[in-house]
Amino acid sequence: MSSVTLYSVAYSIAAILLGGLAHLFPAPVHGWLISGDVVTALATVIFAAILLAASMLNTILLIWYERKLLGRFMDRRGAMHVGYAGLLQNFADGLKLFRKDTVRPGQADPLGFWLSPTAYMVTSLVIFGLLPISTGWNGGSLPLTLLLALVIFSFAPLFIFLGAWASNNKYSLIGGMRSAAQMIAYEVPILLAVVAVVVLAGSFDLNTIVLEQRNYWFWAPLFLALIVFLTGMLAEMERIPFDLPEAEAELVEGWNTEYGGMLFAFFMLADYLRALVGSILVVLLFLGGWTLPSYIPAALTSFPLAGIVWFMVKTYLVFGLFVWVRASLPRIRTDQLLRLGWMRMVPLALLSVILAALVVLARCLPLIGCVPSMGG
Amino acid sequence: MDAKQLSDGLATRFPGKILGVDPLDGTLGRIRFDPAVATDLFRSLRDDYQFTHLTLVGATDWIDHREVFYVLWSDTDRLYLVLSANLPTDAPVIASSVPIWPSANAHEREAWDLVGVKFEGHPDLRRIFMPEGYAYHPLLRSFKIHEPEDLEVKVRSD
Amino acid sequence: MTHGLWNLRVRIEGEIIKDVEPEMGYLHRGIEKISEDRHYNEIITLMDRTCYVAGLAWEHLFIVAAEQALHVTPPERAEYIRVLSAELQRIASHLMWYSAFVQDLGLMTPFLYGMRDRDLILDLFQSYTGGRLTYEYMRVGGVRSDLPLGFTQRCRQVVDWLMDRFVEYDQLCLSSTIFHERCDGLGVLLEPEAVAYGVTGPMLRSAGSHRDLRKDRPYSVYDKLQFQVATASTADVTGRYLVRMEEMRQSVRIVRQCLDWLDDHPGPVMAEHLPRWLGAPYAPMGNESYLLKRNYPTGVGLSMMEEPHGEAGAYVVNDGGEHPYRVKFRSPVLINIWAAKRYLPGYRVADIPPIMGSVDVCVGECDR
Amino acid sequence: MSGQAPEVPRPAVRPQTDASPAGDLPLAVIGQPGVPFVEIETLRAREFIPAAKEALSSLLKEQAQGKLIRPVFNWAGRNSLFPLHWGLACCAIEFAAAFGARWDAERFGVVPRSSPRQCDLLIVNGTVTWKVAHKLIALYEQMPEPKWAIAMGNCATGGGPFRTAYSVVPGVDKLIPVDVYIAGCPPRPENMLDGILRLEQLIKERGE
Repeated sequence: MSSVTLYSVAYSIAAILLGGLAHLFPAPVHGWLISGDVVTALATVIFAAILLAASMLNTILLIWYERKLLGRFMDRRGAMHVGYAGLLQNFADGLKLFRKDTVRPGQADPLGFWLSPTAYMVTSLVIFGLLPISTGWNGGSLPLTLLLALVIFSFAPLFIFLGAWASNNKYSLIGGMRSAAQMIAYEVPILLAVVAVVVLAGSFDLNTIVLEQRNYWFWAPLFLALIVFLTGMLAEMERIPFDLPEAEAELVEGWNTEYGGMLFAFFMLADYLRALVGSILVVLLFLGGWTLPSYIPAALTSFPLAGIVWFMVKTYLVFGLFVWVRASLPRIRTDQLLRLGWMRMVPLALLSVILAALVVLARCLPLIGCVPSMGG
Repeated sequence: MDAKQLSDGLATRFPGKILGVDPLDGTLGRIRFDPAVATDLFRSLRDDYQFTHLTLVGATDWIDHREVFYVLWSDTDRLYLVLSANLPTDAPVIASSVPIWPSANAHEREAWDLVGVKFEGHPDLRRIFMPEGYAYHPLLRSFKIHEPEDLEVKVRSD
Repeated sequence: MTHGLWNLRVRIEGEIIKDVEPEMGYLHRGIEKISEDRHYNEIITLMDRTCYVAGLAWEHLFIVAAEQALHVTPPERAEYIRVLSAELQRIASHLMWYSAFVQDLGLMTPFLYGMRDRDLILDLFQSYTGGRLTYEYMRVGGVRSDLPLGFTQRCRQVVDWLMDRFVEYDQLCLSSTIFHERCDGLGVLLEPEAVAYGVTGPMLRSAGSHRDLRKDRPYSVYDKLQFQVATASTADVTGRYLVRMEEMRQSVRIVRQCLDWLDDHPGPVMAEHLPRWLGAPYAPMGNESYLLKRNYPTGVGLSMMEEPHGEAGAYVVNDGGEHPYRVKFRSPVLINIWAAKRYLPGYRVADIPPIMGSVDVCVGECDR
Repeated sequence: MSGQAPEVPRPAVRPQTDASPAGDLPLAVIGQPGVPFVEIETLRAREFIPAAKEALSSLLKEQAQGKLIRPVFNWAGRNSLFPLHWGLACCAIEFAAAFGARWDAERFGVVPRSSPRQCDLLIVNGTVTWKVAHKLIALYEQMPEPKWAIAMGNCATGGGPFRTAYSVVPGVDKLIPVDVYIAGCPPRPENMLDGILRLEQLIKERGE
């Protein structure tokens, strides 16, 4: 399965479709249809559609997983009656929100009101498209995938603030400002934690980072960075204990108070998509991606699509950790959150960068023997 | 301290203004006083007799007059004391006790809202339960409650 | 949740609260007015709805005032059952408070744990009153019916289970750093101010005061029971949490003593010499003319009690008719909210939920 | 079969068909480095098109009769009712208990939301006073269509024990249209869940 990539599958499908379609047309059109450019274009569209379907399916599954898990933490069962074990519950929710009216308040700014949920959704989808779930998941590997993903990840406060401002509601505005302050504050420690990983792996390419972890996963030397990254991701996802932009007790629903119907569904889906992306990043950067330690029997790692399966298992476990945190911690206050971010997380992240540098140095010490690094 | 002692003490301070003492189970008794001396009496009770805690202010409409009653608590003696004053129906006005016991604020607003007793010197004597602009004082005996008939609702949304 | 409908107008500068103005009355149902039109025993129906998280405590409050106004003495067993009910109700009310309070802090799981354990107490109530929230159990002169068979056994099991759960609650809250970050030093109301503003109940006791009417002025049979007054010295949100938690443990202690007494002392639960219109279960022989007596001696009843939210009071004027002439209640919640003018300014907007959550607002009794 | 040598085993995309490929049509052979070769047996396109047309027109006809998409949305709408998270009086406590561990209304997809924009269902759980009446109407009007209302408990249904009081609305149906009334003072959590399930049944029958 090494060289069957997702893109090649998409390409095959495009070729089948176009090949079939081409017979209906006379020669010049026929020839144009089966030419490389058209097939490549269609293959790209199909590739994107597969990614979209995968991301949406995973997001909805993630919501279901959270609801069931949260229910178990709370001594109850969560969604049960729609579909088997409530599996269809979130599809019902989505369809219902799709059908509902979308009310724009009279004083709200139309452009910002419509644009921000859409842009929030689209940017979150783009990040998912960038991440390698397994070998050959995405078409090619850019040299700076990680950086690009994080850059797009940090667009979110902009759109949230835009949407909050445009909906012309005081609770939305306060929620939006809190959200922007929180996300911007926690981007610094996240980036520093990522720097530690990059120093160790010697590359910004996620594929290379995963390959570098074939001997040992990075959580062991970079435990500090992992903690910083997890905390920062919690803040970026706005989940308890950092969900104060949506603090129900004081701010109704926070920045999406005025959003209903499909726009609300967009916000909701994008939130969980970001949670998925966050969990995937944790797995990629610290937990060895789709690789497994060598003492795992080969039968468990060599079946078809084993990489994707193990990757998703790890991702859902990481997300389960987030759910566990959500079930057991109260939310903290804005000033405490910012103090935690700047005074604790940033120094810890810097420390972890230094640790990573020391590890690299130790690898190159002549006493131990210089282990050449693959990346860089 | 018993009721006799207290009322004698008060009577010497406010001659002719203490109108009587009734026994009341579980309390020191009920002292009736002349509303003219309300502020001085309250201050004296708080400062000289350590009734630091005003528990309750309420009013009753007795058709020919309205009665205001106060329930006080003495933290040192662990005792309740009930004060009551009769006000004429046409001018139900008494001095406010808020300057002496801040806790009277909400109680007095409630008494104004429901029974229509005016407290002079209250910092913010508005209705508390009924909406502003409501025309009646519902706990007056002249205000009758009845089974609602079919009503047509017109709600102004603002 | 229990906070219900009330409005807090806050004037802020940045995130700092400058002034607050509580606005009430959204649930004003005219209970005092309706009571003037009702029979004494019919008012009990309204009492359950006045404070819907502490129905039996308010029934007890009104019944004691009414008995005083009507000159009726209940049998001792009924008093014990009332105290037992009031203490179980205190636990249930505090559990409801706990659920709502932790939800304000953003803790989701303990909310469900609190509701789950509260349901066990409501099951106990259901077994002898038939209702979950609204019981209509107490009567002038006693209680409606005796406890069912095997009740004391079940009740002991439930309180044993609850004692274990209290430990779990403390672990979920007190061992969390974030909980202390959110609660310590907030909403401080020192004892002299609290007294001046009329604040009572756990809020006053969290400021170091030992004032508890069950000790200071024992009503019913509280003078025969052993318990301690829970206090704290911090006068803040954490202090109120600690006081309520300790009160639940003390209530369990009282419940156990009541159960022991009730096991050993069977007897009637209604006063015997009651006129029929007060719901006497049977007529004393040779006393039929007594039953027809409509004009009861007039009187005034005042009862003040330590209700779960604070000191509640009932002032009942009996002018000789079947209906009380005037019923006036003191709601501790109204005054405790009112004092927000004193204890809220100076803190941040995000501190409002924990501080107001620690007050234990029940709008039903506040607005009546 | 093309002349270029495949580098990897072919993916199984060959349609299983007995009929030989139409001789007059060339096989589509497309290749690109790095992408495995595929060879395609053509669909019998000229037979496919009329069938597709017929299927499409029948689908459109069904859709016009409201048989196709609408039941799906109806199913979705009735299985995901988000009530507004607001409490009025006693019934609000039982409303909260219904979301507790023992009854767990989330089993039926009922999740309370705080903002009326995201709700489908207004559960009036308690006594409505005249002071709060216009706020109730405003909340109901802020909810986007389609929306439903449940009057929970006797107070919301007809004033309950406070019917004679001067400040109480004798029945919330004087203010907003109500779909389901739940009796009880307060209704037990089971009754509330029953009311919601009945509303689901109602939505199914009305075909909204």
